[in-house]
Amino acid sequence: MAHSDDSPAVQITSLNKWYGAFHVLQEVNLTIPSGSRVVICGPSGSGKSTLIRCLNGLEAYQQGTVTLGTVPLGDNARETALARRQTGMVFQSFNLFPHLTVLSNCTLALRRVLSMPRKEAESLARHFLEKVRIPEQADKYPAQLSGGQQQRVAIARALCMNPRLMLFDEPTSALDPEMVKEVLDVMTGLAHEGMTMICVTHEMGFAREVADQVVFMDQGSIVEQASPMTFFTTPSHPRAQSFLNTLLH
Amino acid sequence: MAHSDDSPAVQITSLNKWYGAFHVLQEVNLTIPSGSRVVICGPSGSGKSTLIRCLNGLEAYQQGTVTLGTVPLGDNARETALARRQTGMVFQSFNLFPHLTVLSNCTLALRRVLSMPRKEAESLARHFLEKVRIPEQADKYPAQLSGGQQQRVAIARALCMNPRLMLFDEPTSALDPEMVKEVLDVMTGLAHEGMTMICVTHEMGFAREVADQVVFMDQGSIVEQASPMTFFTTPSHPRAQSFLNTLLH
Amino acid sequence: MTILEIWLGILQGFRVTALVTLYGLVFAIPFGLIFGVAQYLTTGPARFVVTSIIEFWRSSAVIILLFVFYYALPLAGLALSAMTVSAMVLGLNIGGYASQAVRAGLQALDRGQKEAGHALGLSRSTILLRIELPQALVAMSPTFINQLIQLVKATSLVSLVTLTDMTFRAKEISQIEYDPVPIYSSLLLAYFIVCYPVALFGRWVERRINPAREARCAV
Amino acid sequence: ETTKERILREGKIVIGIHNRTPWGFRDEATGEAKGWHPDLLRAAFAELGVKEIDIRVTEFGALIPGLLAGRFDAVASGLSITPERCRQVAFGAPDLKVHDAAIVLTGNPKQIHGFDDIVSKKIIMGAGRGSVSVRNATIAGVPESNMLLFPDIEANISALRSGRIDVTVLSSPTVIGLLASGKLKGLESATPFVTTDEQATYAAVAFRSEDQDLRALWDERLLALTKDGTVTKVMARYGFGETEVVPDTVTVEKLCGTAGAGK
Amino acid sequence: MQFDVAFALSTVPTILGAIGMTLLVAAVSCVGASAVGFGLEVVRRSGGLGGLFVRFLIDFIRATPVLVWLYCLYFILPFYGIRLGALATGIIGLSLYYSGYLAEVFKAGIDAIPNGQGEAARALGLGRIDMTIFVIAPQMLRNIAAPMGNYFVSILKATPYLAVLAVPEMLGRAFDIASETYRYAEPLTVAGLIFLGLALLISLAIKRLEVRLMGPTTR
Ligand SMILES: Nc1ncnc2c1ncn2[C@@H]1O[C@H](COP(=O)(O)OP(=O)(O)OP(=O)(O)O)[C@@H](O)[C@H]1O
Ligand SMILES: Nc1ncnc2c1ncn2[C@@H]1O[C@H](COP(=O)(O)OP(=O)(O)OP(=O)(O)O)[C@@H](O)[C@H]1O
Ligand SMILES: [Mg+2]
Ligand SMILES: [Mg+2]
Repeated sequence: MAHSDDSPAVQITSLNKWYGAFHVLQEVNLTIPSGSRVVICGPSGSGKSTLIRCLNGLEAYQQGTVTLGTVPLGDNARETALARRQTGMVFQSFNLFPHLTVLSNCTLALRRVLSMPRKEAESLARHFLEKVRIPEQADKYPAQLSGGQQQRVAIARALCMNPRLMLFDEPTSALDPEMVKEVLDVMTGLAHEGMTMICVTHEMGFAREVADQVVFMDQGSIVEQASPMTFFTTPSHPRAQSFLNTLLH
Repeated sequence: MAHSDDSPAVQITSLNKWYGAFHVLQEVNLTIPSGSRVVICGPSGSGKSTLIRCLNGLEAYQQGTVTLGTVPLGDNARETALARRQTGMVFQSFNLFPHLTVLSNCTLALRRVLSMPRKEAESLARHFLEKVRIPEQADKYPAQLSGGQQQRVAIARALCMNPRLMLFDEPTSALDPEMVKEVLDVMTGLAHEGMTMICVTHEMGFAREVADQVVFMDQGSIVEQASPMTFFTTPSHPRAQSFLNTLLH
Repeated sequence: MTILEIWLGILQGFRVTALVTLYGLVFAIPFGLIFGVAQYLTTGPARFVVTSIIEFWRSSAVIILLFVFYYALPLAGLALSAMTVSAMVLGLNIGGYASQAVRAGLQALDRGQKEAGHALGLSRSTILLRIELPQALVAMSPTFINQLIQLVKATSLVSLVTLTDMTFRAKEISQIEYDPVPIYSSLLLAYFIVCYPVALFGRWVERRINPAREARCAV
Repeated sequence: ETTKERILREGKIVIGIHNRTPWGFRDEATGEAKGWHPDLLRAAFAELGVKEIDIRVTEFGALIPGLLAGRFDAVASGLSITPERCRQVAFGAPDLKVHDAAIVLTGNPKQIHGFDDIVSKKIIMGAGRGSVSVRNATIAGVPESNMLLFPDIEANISALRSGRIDVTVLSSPTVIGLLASGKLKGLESATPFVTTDEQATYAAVAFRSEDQDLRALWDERLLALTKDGTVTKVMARYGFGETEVVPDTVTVEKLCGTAGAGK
Repeated sequence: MQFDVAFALSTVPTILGAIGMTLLVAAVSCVGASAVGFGLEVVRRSGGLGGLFVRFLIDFIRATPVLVWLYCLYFILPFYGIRLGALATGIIGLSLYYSGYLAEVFKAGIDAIPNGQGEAARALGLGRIDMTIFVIAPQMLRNIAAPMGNYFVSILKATPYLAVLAVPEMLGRAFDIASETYRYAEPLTVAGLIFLGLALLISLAIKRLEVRLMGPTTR
């Protein structure tokens, strides 16, 4: 599944974004090599969601460049569409389509965007449902599943589009403690297969186990970027230190 | 603030409850001495919320007795009202009244239930707002507060009624990680003052630090009841062992 | 007749239009509140009775109700004035719609609100009056304003029971002038002038209640 | 106390009208009742001390129900006598003969001079819903598909103006009143518009069946007014002439048929 | 005015004879109003000058009575060279008038869809049209089945207004019988009951549809 080539998966240069007068992203620079796993953490409102939403065109930004692989994102509609197709996104609140079955949730984009024939789309979808370990739920509706199962459907749905990069925005924070583990297990599996992924999460166990890099944001800036080892043992920024304190009380 | 007398704060005997054919609470027996702190944990759907909701009359039950102090709960409306007045409850989703200011949230029951004059009610409310460390928010509306602040208002609101017993149903699970700490700090303060409390939570740090007893529920029954020390180090029931595993991965 | 005279002529009916609307509200507001709350609180046979009364007023054709109450009830010994009949029939018809908004507003409230009230030891009536109704009524206020507009427009039927409202004045004038263009254009404008400010007020209330809505929607 | 006694005691009678020239309408300037029947009523009752004529304006269809419901004491709005209506109300003596008349565009471009023309030239005709003209047209052979039935006269006139119909057939007093008002620019009455005596109807004031004493009083006064020439004066006021005079042989009893008058 | 059951029954065939016309007008107007209303809502959402105009248009429609609209369309438009048949005028009038209300319904239905649905669709690379058809519209339909049904019933109850255009529908037939026989209670009651029955049928159908739409998607 991994797409390795020489250019970094993501290259963010001098990214700035404002909501009105509010400077939500300030001079963000970040390079994410293909196949690496980055965990973004930081206090609430620090701009984590905004940053990863900029990576697949869900948010527009005012300054800076974002390059996915070799494609620079533009205001250009075709390029944005392409970037989205190459980027899978998993939301905190799952955002499954409630009126479609699990299988249809997975095949919708395959059929409408890639114009894949029905048979082929379904067999691909079933393949990924198996990967997230819920092949038997294919014909149910989202409301009939537990939260953990729903989030795994969301992951399968994103994987179906064969993305070069997976974005996760607090994928486990809406889940019951036991279900968190189901979902983290699936994500760990993906990480071990070499999928490039960027994950906003406060699950520090996950960060420790799978991340190559931990990025710490505060008030719209990246204030610390380090290997998990360094970050957890010797965080250099005082804000990161106090944050880790509250997390690991 | 603590009410210590000789009878236990709560005495639950052979409690059974059904939702239709579904046996949600099965022969629950539990004695909670005055001034003790009990943490209830267990997998989702095991009946934790249902149990503590039975303690203040939010749920009716079919068999068994619940005695609060010396008052046995009945189907009787007066007794239910009395039980509610003696029991404070804090919900996962805060349930503040959005159309009232923080101060009015706290004084409403004082004035309507205890017929306290306005002045007196407000000074009492301000006292408890100070205790939860947000006296300056008294005139705001709930929507203008962060989640952690909202939950602290909910705690102050419950404390105003001078309850013998405080019930908490996952009070921190809807909060951001940093806000969790604010709320747990307030709760720990209450515990150290000797307030009798029953708390459904998966915050094992909190359980370790303040609980006298940990109650583990599964499928409607209490399957393990032990001191935190014993529970965390040598859980006897296999279900509790696997549950602790997923929590502390 | 000049346009101005037509205008003034139509305006002579404004008093009746306004009075029927106001008296109609005297029926509509209590009916909507009481029956909306009753439908929310009751179950079983009681709820069936409440629902039937609401549906009778809401689903029947207003013209027929006006006719029956004004021209048939006196034969049974009950002679209400034209104004009373109009206000009652139109008011209860709109009240029937309003009761549905009240009920829906109450049902849409988060269950936790009621539970928090119970947990504080508040009585059911205090919970209803202090917690549920204030929130439900505020949330539904744009709907109520729309229903007020419906009431104003429905007063155009009261000529059936001998009241001279704006629409009837327009008809009277057209029976003399036989010149529909200025008369009906003026009538259209007359209703617009009365109702449009109310509609704008409704929009304003809607925005105040849910300022985030426009920004939040999916498309 | 009967209705008659009450009227004489209070010096006030309440009449129902449907606001139609020349039958019974509210005068825009004074707000008082005017028209054929209100004028007659005023003249008839004035000498008895009944000075006040209170009006209730309503839809045509609500006139008889309103009378029956006690909302007014008499219908004074050009109601024609028909056997069906006789079963519901007590008519006074017929006071005006009514034919069908027609209004067309100026110059009568389609040369319409009777129901026969309407049938043979397949003309789209307008009329008042439920009016006697509709019945006459149907009997004369005008197919239903060629008739548009409007709820009121303005709609007929508007339809004629906007070209939706070629002719509207209304009662002759209505047409006379309309043309006299001078508001029908671009329209004129179709002259002649041939009708037969069988198609004629007769207008009268209607009372409740139980108010026979009131009706008798009215009949008595109407006779007196005919004798002293008041009726002729009022007819002239609205442009009615010889053709509108009721022949002596026509009585309520005959018009009501076997059912009998106002029983 | 006694109620004569035998006479009432004798009026049933005549009144029912017009049920086809009533249903035709109502059905076509429902479809028309929904289509136009959806169009209006799409334009309103797209913003700009068109959106602003549509916003005003919708409030204008809501501030004026339907009867006056029908009058204007039927009697005034011909003066400007637009001559539509009575049936067409009626259907167009009802469609335009109720499209204003349905646009509001669609607005609420779309607003109620969580923001995340649109974002998820965009994140999957779905285009705007695909998203509207496959993600937004089905969920909107689920949200609005009930209020939309209410307006369909309103449209049905508004068909008698077409009497001013000489369209032969049921209530007009009932009034025909009434003015011929001067018995009002019976034909009006019969017409009222038929309307009530049709209204209940529509409500029932909408309830079923709602249950089907909601069925598997709610816990
Ligand atoms: N549409 C918007 N308009 C104005 N401000 C916004 C908007 N969306 C987000 N913000 C603000 O931008 C800041 C960053 O938001 P963002 O959601 O990226 O934070 P976050 O780090 O993801 O926080 P959390 O952990 O709570 O999800 C916040 O202060 C937020 O209030
Ligand atoms: N009103 C109800 N009708 C039927 N079943 C119900 C109802 N409320 C709860 N249940 C069921 O009762 C069981 C216990 O619910 P409860 O809310 O007490 O669980 P819990 O232990 O609090 O779980 P969680 O950790 O998810 O809050 C669940 O299986 C739930 O589905
Ligand atoms: Mg976020
Ligand atoms: Mg729970």
